[in-house]
Amino acid sequence: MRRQIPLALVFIFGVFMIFQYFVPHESSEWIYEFLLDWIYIIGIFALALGIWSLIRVSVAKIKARKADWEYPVITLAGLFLMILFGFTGYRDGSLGFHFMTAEGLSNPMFRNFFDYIMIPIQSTMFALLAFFIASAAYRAFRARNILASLLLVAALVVMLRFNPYLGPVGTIIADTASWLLNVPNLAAKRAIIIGIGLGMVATALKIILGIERGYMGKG
Amino acid sequence: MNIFDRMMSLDRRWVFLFLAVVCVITYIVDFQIPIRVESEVRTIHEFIDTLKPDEIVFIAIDYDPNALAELHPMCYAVMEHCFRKDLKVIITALSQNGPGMAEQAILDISDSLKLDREYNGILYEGREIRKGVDYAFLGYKPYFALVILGIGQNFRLPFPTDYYGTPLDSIPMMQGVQNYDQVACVVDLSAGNITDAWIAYGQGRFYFPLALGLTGVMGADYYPYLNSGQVFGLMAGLYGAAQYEELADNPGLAKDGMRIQVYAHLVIIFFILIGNVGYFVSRREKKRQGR
Amino acid sequence: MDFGTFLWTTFGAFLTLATFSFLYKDNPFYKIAEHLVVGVSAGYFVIILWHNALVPLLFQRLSDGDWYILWLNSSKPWYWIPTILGAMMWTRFSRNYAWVSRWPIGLYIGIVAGLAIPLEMANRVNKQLYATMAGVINWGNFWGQDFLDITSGYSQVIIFAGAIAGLFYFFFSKAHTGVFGGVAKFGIWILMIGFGASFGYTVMGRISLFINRIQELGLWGEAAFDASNPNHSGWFPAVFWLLIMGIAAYIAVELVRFARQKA
Amino acid sequence: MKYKSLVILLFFFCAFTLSAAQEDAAPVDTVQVDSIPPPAPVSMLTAKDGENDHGHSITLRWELSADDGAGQNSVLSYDVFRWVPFFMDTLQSIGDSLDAAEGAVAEQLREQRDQAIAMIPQAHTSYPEQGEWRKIGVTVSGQSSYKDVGVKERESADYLADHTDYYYRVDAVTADPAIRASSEIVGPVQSYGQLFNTGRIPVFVAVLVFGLLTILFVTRARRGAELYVRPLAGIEAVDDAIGRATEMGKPILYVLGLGTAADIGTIASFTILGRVAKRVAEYQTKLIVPCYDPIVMTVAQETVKAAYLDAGRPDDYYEDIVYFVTQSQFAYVAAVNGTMLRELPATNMYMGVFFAESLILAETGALAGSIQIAGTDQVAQLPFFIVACDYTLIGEELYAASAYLGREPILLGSLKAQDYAKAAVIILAALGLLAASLDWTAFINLFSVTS
Repeated sequence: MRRQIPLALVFIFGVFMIFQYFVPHESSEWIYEFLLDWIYIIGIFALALGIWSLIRVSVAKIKARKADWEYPVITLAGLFLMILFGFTGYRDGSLGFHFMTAEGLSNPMFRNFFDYIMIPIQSTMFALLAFFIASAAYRAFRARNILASLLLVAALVVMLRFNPYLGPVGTIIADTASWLLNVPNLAAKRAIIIGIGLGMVATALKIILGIERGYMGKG
Repeated sequence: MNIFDRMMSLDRRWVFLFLAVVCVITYIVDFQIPIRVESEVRTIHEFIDTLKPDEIVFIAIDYDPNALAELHPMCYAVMEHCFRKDLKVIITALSQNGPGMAEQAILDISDSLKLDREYNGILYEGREIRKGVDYAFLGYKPYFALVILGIGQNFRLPFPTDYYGTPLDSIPMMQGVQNYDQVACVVDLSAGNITDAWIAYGQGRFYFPLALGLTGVMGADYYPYLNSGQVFGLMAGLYGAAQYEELADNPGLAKDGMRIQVYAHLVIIFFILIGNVGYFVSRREKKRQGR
Repeated sequence: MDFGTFLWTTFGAFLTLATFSFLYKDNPFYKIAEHLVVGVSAGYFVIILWHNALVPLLFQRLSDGDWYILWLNSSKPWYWIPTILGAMMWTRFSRNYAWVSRWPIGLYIGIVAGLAIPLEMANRVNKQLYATMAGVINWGNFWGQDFLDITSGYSQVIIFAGAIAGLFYFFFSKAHTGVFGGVAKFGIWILMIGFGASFGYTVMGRISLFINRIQELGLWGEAAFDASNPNHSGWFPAVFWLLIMGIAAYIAVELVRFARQKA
Repeated sequence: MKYKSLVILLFFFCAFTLSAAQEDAAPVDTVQVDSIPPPAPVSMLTAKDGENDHGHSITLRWELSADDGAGQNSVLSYDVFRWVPFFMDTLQSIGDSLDAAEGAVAEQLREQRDQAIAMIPQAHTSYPEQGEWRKIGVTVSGQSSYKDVGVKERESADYLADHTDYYYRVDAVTADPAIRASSEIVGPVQSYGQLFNTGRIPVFVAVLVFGLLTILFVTRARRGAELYVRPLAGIEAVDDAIGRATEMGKPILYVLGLGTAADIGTIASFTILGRVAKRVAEYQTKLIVPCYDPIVMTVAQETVKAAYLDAGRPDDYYEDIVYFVTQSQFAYVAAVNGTMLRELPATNMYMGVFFAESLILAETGALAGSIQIAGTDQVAQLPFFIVACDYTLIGEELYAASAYLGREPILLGSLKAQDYAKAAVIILAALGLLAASLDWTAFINLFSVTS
């Protein structure tokens, strides 16, 4: 009961979705769209579990008074303020709670938190990549063996593709770089993509057939 | 620990610091780097450079703000080059958000044109460019393929008036300009499938000289058209724009951006080389000691 | 830009610098930024999912515009099914009934697995196979116009052979020995060249990200000293210098601590 | 293919009718086109139900006008017309007043509209009385087909009813919109939904064959057939890594990536997590699993709990081994980065779906001195994992990992099926290349997936 019914659901809905792909008829399409909505709605309900987990972990840290226990307070404050702003907004000039209409999205504090907290930190995290790509190249691009050397040389050639200080060699490097990007790179991607496709289908098949059931838990 | 071991295992924070300093310096300090020019960009520059005064260049601004970083520099470089050569320019914007960017480019360039400047050793006196006399901005119309086909018959079909509502017949420079036959070449700056329409429905049907300005990612897909002669020149990405700026001797946004890129890349390559020199020397040392 | 907005921009600039400070080492400023963004972004998604998904997908459908009457006489009563399934996820709050949540999970996994099978087969296997087959090799122009011509016949042969050899590399039930091992080795070479090339190609875009951040900080500095701004006041540069001096003070303290450690 | 979008250009007003409208406002402006003789009309016009779709569409095909690209070369576009009964206007006006109405009136109008929609097929039977020809679309010259695609939503203005008699006509239009030539009328034609998409037969065959192969090898493995699998360095490293963590007394960080539970890569990662968690429980090492998606978190909790149970250590399990962080890419990365530098895990495992954050995570992990094992099916991120991690499972190897770690013959059986499928792909690709070189396109077309 606890494990058989869920596995039966996996099988039934999995098989249905496979056949659905080949049936363009309106009725099949209607069920397809409806089922996608299910997935979406289940996901939204699950967010409550996620937020609960975030709160519980934060509170546990604060209670335990371990090192850095102050910081989770900031997390909780950010979370609750953002939710508060998102449900309050101006309608007809007066501030109030609005749950069923989206005034909260245009609440100025909601926008400020988004524009001046989320955006700067997130885009700076993203920009750290400029540094990490440099340090990764320095650390890992060593000509230790033939594979590492191929990786290193290909990356070097492509990185030099618009370097102006190479004179006539520059043109050859630029042409080589475009050849590398359009020939071996394409071949490599094709092989990997086909492999991934087969791996995905095999995994999905194993799941539907109930061979792979580790995700389902026990008991 | 000798110097070579140290070269192999530098604290990565030195890499970070060095890269940040180089990026900031090349961003702030304004200096010029040479740009190696590829033939596909040179042909565009040469074509426009050898046109006679009063000939017409058609610049199609077909990109959206998200491709602005790569394509706006091309637009500036080509347009300023045309005006400095006393050519006349017809501008259209076939992407929905194009007109705003086209107007911004026209305004900025007409400011720049008021100054005397020397390009490639030739002095160009500053002048005021006038709407309708030196350029015509026709604006945006939806369904680009039909617009491109329509112009093949007559500009007045898709664009009865220009962007500002003036009938085309009342615009001095459009007198006698019917279709692509009166235009010396078309330069299409685009980040999407409008390029395909220019090749298939424009050049493919009316056989005018067509040059393309594309984003870096798209570039490689369009080289076949260069080989087949359907397109006489091609600029791809920031690097393509920088090459045009180099040829026109008019450094701008693209060369500024390339300056930072080139040096940032050099920093990374420099560290890779340091790491490898350290690796090889210390490996040889170890072999010697082991013997 | 009024003073309030300027303060927010300054806060944004502070958070930008705090995040960058992670490159040096983990520190209190980074911890502040990190914990703040986790909380704010989690709250943001709660709000976005509520207003953009839960209300239109469920509440409006079940109430037909008037949400106070959640009756079964709505025009789409069958949306009670996913609602109940979603609510079943919440049995996880209880220790004894947590297993009930496996029903919606089973359903979820079943739907996505079934969805993936034909879709991935079509997009990754069938279409790539067709592309490999239909890539007619240009035998007439085998060596191309020059050695590095990507449209030449030999380049197309390499694309074909490289893709095939790459597939050889991924065989699981055959040891990489003999001729098979040789082909597989060629395959992994092609893979490595491809990885190197795409790594090198990505550098440019990543550097641009950093340049954008410098530009943002530059705009903040400009705003602080922009006298042409009608709302400009003496507070603007004062706030600017306050932040800069705060950072300088922190660096000084760190340096002293570092020097003491060494001594 | 890229030009395909151009075919579906619906209304042509913009370019040509505007010029007509403008003539009143600005009489100075004249289109100086020499007077054009009328063009030849299109021929052989046919109308058919759209293939392999859910209905609500009709495909028109014709032979180009003799003056399109040849002859006088005067045809610029084709206008497509459909006969529309006036009844549709009534329906439209009911819809319009419904938008403005409220309460009981709206209820009544809605009922009226539903009745009217049901009468659409009947209204079309009055052809050619009580209706008129209306332009429904345009294609550029050189195109010899048009798909009249309606929507299935019955309330929409673009609703095209199934099982209804439609009549069509195509005009060849010159630069002067008044100079045109109409084709013969085709009809009646009806649209309806299909039950099988024939364009997807190659996929159907592939799924069927592959499914049978998998079942075959799994049953053989179940009967005890010996299956060889070659060693994978990344997999063998997993055991060592867990041992190392135990020795050092440091935790293991397992990152499921940015995928949702709807990504097969993430589901594959669940099973790997299960195997890892079981060993971790046996060794009594600490495990940390920060999650990006709440459903992923829920499933991962089940997986880890079951693994601890399997290892005989249910008491060591606590809920917060697997916890949720946030659903925002770089905020998640910021948090995981902090965890890495503060907890200093002995081993970091990145398995699943990753995007740009791959390198940020892997470099921070390397800074913290952790052994790193990665696996992803995101082709664009593989270079970064390969460069920054100690071991990387490339694409398909991620999917094989769970079978490798479990060493269960049934799971290994499906690897065998994957190998046979790869062999089939290789052979077919070689045959296809041969066929292409011999101009035997019929063979290659067998494998083309349309729609």
